[in-house]
Amino acid sequence: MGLNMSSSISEISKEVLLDMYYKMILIRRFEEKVVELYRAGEIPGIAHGYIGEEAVAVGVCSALRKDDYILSTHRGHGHSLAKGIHPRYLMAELFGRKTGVCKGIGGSMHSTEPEVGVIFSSAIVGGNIPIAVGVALAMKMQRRDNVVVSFFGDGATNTGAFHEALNLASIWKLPVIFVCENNFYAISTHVSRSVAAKEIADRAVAYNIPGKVVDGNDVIEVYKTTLEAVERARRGEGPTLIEARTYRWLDHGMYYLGPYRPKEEVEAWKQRCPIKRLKDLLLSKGIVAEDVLVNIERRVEEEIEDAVKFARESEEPDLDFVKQFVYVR
Amino acid sequence: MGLNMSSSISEISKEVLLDMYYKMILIRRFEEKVVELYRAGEIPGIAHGYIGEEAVAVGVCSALRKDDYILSTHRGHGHSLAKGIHPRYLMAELFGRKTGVCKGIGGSMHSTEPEVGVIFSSAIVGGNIPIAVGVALAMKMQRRDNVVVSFFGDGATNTGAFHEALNLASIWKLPVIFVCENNFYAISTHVSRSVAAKEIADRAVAYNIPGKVVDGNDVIEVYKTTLEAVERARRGEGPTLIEARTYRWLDHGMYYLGPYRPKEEVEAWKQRCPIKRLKDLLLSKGIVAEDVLVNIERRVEEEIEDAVKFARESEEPDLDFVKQFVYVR
Amino acid sequence: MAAREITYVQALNEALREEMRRDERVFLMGEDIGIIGGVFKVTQGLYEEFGPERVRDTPISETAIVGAAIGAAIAGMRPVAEIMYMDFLMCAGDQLINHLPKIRFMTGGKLKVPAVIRTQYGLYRYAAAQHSQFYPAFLMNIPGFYIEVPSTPYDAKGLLKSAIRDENPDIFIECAALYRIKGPVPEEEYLIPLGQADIKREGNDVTVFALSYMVHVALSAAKKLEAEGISVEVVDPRTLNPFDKRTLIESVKKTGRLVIIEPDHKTAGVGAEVAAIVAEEAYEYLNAPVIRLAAEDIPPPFSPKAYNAFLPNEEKLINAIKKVMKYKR
Amino acid sequence: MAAREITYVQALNEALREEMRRDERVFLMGEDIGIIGGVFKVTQGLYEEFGPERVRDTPISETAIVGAAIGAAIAGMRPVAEIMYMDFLMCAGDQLINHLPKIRFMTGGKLKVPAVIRTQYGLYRYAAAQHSQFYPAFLMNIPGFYIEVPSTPYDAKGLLKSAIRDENPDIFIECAALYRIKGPVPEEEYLIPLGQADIKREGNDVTVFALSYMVHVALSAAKKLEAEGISVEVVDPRTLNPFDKRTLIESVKKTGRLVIIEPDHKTAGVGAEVAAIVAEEAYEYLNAPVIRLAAEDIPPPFSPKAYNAFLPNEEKLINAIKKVMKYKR
Ligand SMILES: Cc1ncc(C[n+]2csc(CCOP(=O)(O)OP(=O)(O)O)c2C)c(N)n1
Ligand SMILES: Cc1ncc(C[n+]2csc(CCOP(=O)(O)OP(=O)(O)O)c2C)c(N)n1
Ligand SMILES: [Mg+2]
Ligand SMILES: [Mg+2]
Repeated sequence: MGLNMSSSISEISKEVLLDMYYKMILIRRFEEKVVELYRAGEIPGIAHGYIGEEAVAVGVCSALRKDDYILSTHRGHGHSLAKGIHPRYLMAELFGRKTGVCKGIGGSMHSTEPEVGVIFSSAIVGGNIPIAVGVALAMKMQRRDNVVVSFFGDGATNTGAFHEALNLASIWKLPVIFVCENNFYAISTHVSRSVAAKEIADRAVAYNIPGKVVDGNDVIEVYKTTLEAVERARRGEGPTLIEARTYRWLDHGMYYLGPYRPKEEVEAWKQRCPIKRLKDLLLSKGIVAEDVLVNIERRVEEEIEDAVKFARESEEPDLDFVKQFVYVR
Repeated sequence: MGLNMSSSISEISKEVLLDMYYKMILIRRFEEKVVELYRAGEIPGIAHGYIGEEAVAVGVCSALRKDDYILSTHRGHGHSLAKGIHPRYLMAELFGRKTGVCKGIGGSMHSTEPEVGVIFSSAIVGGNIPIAVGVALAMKMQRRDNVVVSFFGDGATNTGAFHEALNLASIWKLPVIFVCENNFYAISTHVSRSVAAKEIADRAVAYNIPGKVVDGNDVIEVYKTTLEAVERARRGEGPTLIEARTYRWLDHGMYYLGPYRPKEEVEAWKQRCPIKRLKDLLLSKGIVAEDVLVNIERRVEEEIEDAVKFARESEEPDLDFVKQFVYVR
Repeated sequence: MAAREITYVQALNEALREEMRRDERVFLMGEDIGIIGGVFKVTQGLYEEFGPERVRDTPISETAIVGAAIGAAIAGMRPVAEIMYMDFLMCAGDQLINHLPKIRFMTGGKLKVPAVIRTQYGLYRYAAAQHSQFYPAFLMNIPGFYIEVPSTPYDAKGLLKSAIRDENPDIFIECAALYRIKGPVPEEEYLIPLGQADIKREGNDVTVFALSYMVHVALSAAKKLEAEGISVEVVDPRTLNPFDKRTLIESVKKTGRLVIIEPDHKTAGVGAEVAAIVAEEAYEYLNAPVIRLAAEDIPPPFSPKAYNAFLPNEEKLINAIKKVMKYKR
Repeated sequence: MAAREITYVQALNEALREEMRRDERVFLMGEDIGIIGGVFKVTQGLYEEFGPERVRDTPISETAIVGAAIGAAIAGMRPVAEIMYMDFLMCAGDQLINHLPKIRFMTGGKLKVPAVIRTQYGLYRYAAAQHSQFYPAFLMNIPGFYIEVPSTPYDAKGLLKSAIRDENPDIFIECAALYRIKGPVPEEEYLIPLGQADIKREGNDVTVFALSYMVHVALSAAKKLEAEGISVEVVDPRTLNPFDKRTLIESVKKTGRLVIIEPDHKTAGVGAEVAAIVAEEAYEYLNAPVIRLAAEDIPPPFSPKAYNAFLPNEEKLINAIKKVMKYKR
């Protein structure tokens, strides 16, 4: 696991690199705003922040086409934004408004926008994995060359759903990439107390597929490894398991659950901020001038303000409205 | 995987060897009788024969103490007899009689006799595995040195239950041995079409525990490998996964499901009869004279006849009788 | 319409075949449904006609089966997944309950999940507590999918075709005890609308609400009672969701008496809902207490004697009808 | 008895602590119950007092959690397992439904399974469709375990202690919306027998059968209606299995009117069984149609506005009571 941006970035276009930077900043600011609005009581329900893990969603989604699919989790805002959901519609969803991606019916954990490839998000740990396999099966049966990414956490690799799904995907050689965001904790439980494998990527052996460990705070490494997996999948050679090691800076959800992580550990990971790393790289390699990045940051601030305004001004669904969406009739 | 009885048998006492022979013959004759009685309509319900796989149950159970526990499956007659359930009570259970191990309430797939260590049998594929882990947890918490064996088939290694249970057992270092009877088929589905791993034993990597392949038709090899796993478990070092390769001679259950196995494959495996192999070994090594084995065979015939008679003459439970056993009141 | 008599299993087979011919998005998956045509032979010949791509044998991974069906459905396919026994639906509990019926709703109608989950429950198979369950009331309690419970070959074919074409998820529950019964099924194509109960026999004195297999018991009882001058109306709901309240209530308004016969457990079974509807909405028309005849509130016992007594039967039904007939209008 | 007021969560915590002190076979397992004392803090401080051996954090493996609880219970322990949300019971569906309630029966009473599965459902938490479910009727439909649904701190403590001591499996369903309410709980030890409904308020005009949280809504409505001269009796079942039919029927015989208020879905919910019992066994005493107030038959929506309207409430209850009051005896 490379601790510095070992991999060369020369093959990656400036456009892609700047888009990565934009997306990572977008996620960071979005999540900071969510925390603020949650504390202020404007966002109801439960939500889980992605701060610190931005390089995973962005690295992975940058390696996908718009018409490729991702499936997301309870900790899904980053995935949604990285794949291209507009912050307005995601924010409105968190507010529970009709203009949200799920019309305010789904909330934080079920963001879905097939148009941009966010085909479904499940709040059940491990729940999206078998569904991702089914989407990949449809791609194969429809002779489409799209690939499917299932995101999940370290904790999810202990669910039966993970096991059954990876086995089926391998047997049927389906175009799906399993991206495990190993942030070392499932709520309060450290991987060392819950995952028996030496490394999560080792679990790939059980399904005879490649298993790769990447530095999840290195967006370039994540991107490149995903690209390889994508190519393999498009060639019809089947799934890959990628373990991206990263860390969440916030607590599990929006409220404090008590101390279970050493303060020093949290601090050390904050030093390894994925955004700062990309920024340093872009500047040190002379790829862009600082003001370009500052402009991106400014643009993001505006987008977030706009998203909040949009959400605030949107209408809430009532019972009669939501009742329409249970069945197709 | 040794194709001949490679392992030396000199350390194994004659008593143990003869008991193995007895148990294997007992299972074989019992199952032959079950097929006959099933066809004759005397045994109701569904049942699954163990013929051809006798070396696994007997090899494993011979390595256990009486107060060690096993958990069995839908294909469980062999396990029950190998662990010491008297054929009378098993046969009576298959007949659905009050004198059966489960008073006629459980039938073929739920044989249970904790006194001899058959603590539970589940008809759900993979179903006993998490329960075995719980029994092992109790052993550990009670500071007992007993070990627990979970039997299951190749098909069961694709269930979520398998995955969750092996992970938990490893994390908690529990005294449990997972014995996969790989008979290459789950009903009609060949392992190559259902298990993605190169070898089932490889799945142990996902749980960081030893994974061993043994020739499941070699009772001595099964026995020795189990002994090692038992010792490891008693030392508190945790679980082992054993993949015992074997074959069932009969169809999946008692009725014919159509052709899905090449005739030559079935024939080839019949040539590798585990009982004949033990017999040849015992005779060729001069461990016993043939008449000793013939006597054992005769004794078994009598026991089976006695068991059938016992079952036939036993009373059937009625509704009021069975109603007592739903709750402890 | 041309009349011919075919079995329930043939009717199901025809429905699958016709729908697969009509719409190439329709495909099947499940354990042992391919090479051997299913353990109950419902899919016989389909592997030969449509090949392994559209008739997919799966590993023993119920969660992955239902999950993959969901994924394929949201991505444009029309999966028909088989779960071999209704008992095993619980091995897919999370996908079945937390995903299948909720995805359309949670995504604000962005997705539809046109998957069919076929399963069967047996009666009089003496397969014990883990292979004999029938719990349709639970599925009724969960909004979001349709539930079919056909009692005749005609209904089986027409409902299965409608379920496959319907845009909503369906749980299609067959009864193995009906697989071999014959009934008239037209040569011509037909569909049965979902949500229409069928009055299997008209009568004036008492309404018998009969579920699945029990329709036949009710018809037989009705015939016998006719001789005694009691006119029995037999209502077969055919689908439990949508539930055709109107037909039920109209019948009770006409007869003033209601007896329910169902092969699921009595407490909190389907009959509870039926009785409750009547207590709420036809209270004034009721001239006698409602009687529910159902399976006993104990797990299914193995022993045939106890098992047969565990189920409701014609004799109990006749007695119940006579009992409510004692109440005068 | 010494009276003091403690919260529901404190009452549960005391129950666990007292039982763990009393009986060293009692131990806890579940996700995040140890180091942080549970995400709802029910197990707070127990890890500190009893250590990691008896307060076990588990991986996210619901099947293994319930399965291991079963195994430990049949081997002599008294496990109390926590499933974080009732929704996730379905991730353990097979162990929960096919094993836990059937093992004693299937083994002809040879085993007992004194395990408690604690779980909670939330109300007004706006956690969307996969984190807001309550489906006790399904559990009622499955014979073999007891089900507790405490509505007050007093009941929570007394029932949990009884459930732990009871020799049968128990599903103990807490309501997160009640965790912070306070109520009188004696300092002295007490137990509440399982199977005894509690008349939370006596009255003569109408019986309100109120489930779990809805007891409080009913009490508040009853108080208001008293001013209008309507005397409401509030029946709290406290356990759904054993179900105290007698208290229900006696109350309806006295009042002649029944309104049910429950936070589960209406169709095939607990209220269906309650109404059915009355339609069968107290038909002659009923002077008005039964009214069931329940959650709508749609999955729980996220948006607070829609969600609040999705549940029954005091206003709806008052209207329903007034409606049945219009029917004269
Ligand atoms: C099946 C299931 N069990 C438990 C939960 C409660 N839960 C929500 S998130 C979470 C931890 C998930 O950990 P991980 O998979 O590592 O993802 P992370 O939150 O770290 O991103 C748990 C236990 C759930 N949502 N689903
Ligand atoms: C969860 C579950 N799914 C399906 C079945 C039906 N079934 C019974 S035995 C069997 C095959 C089991 O194969 P394997 O585990 O290899 O054991 P074997 O029968 O070969 O000994 C199946 C699919 C079941 N009992 N449980
Ligand atoms: Mg994590
Ligand atoms: Mg097998």
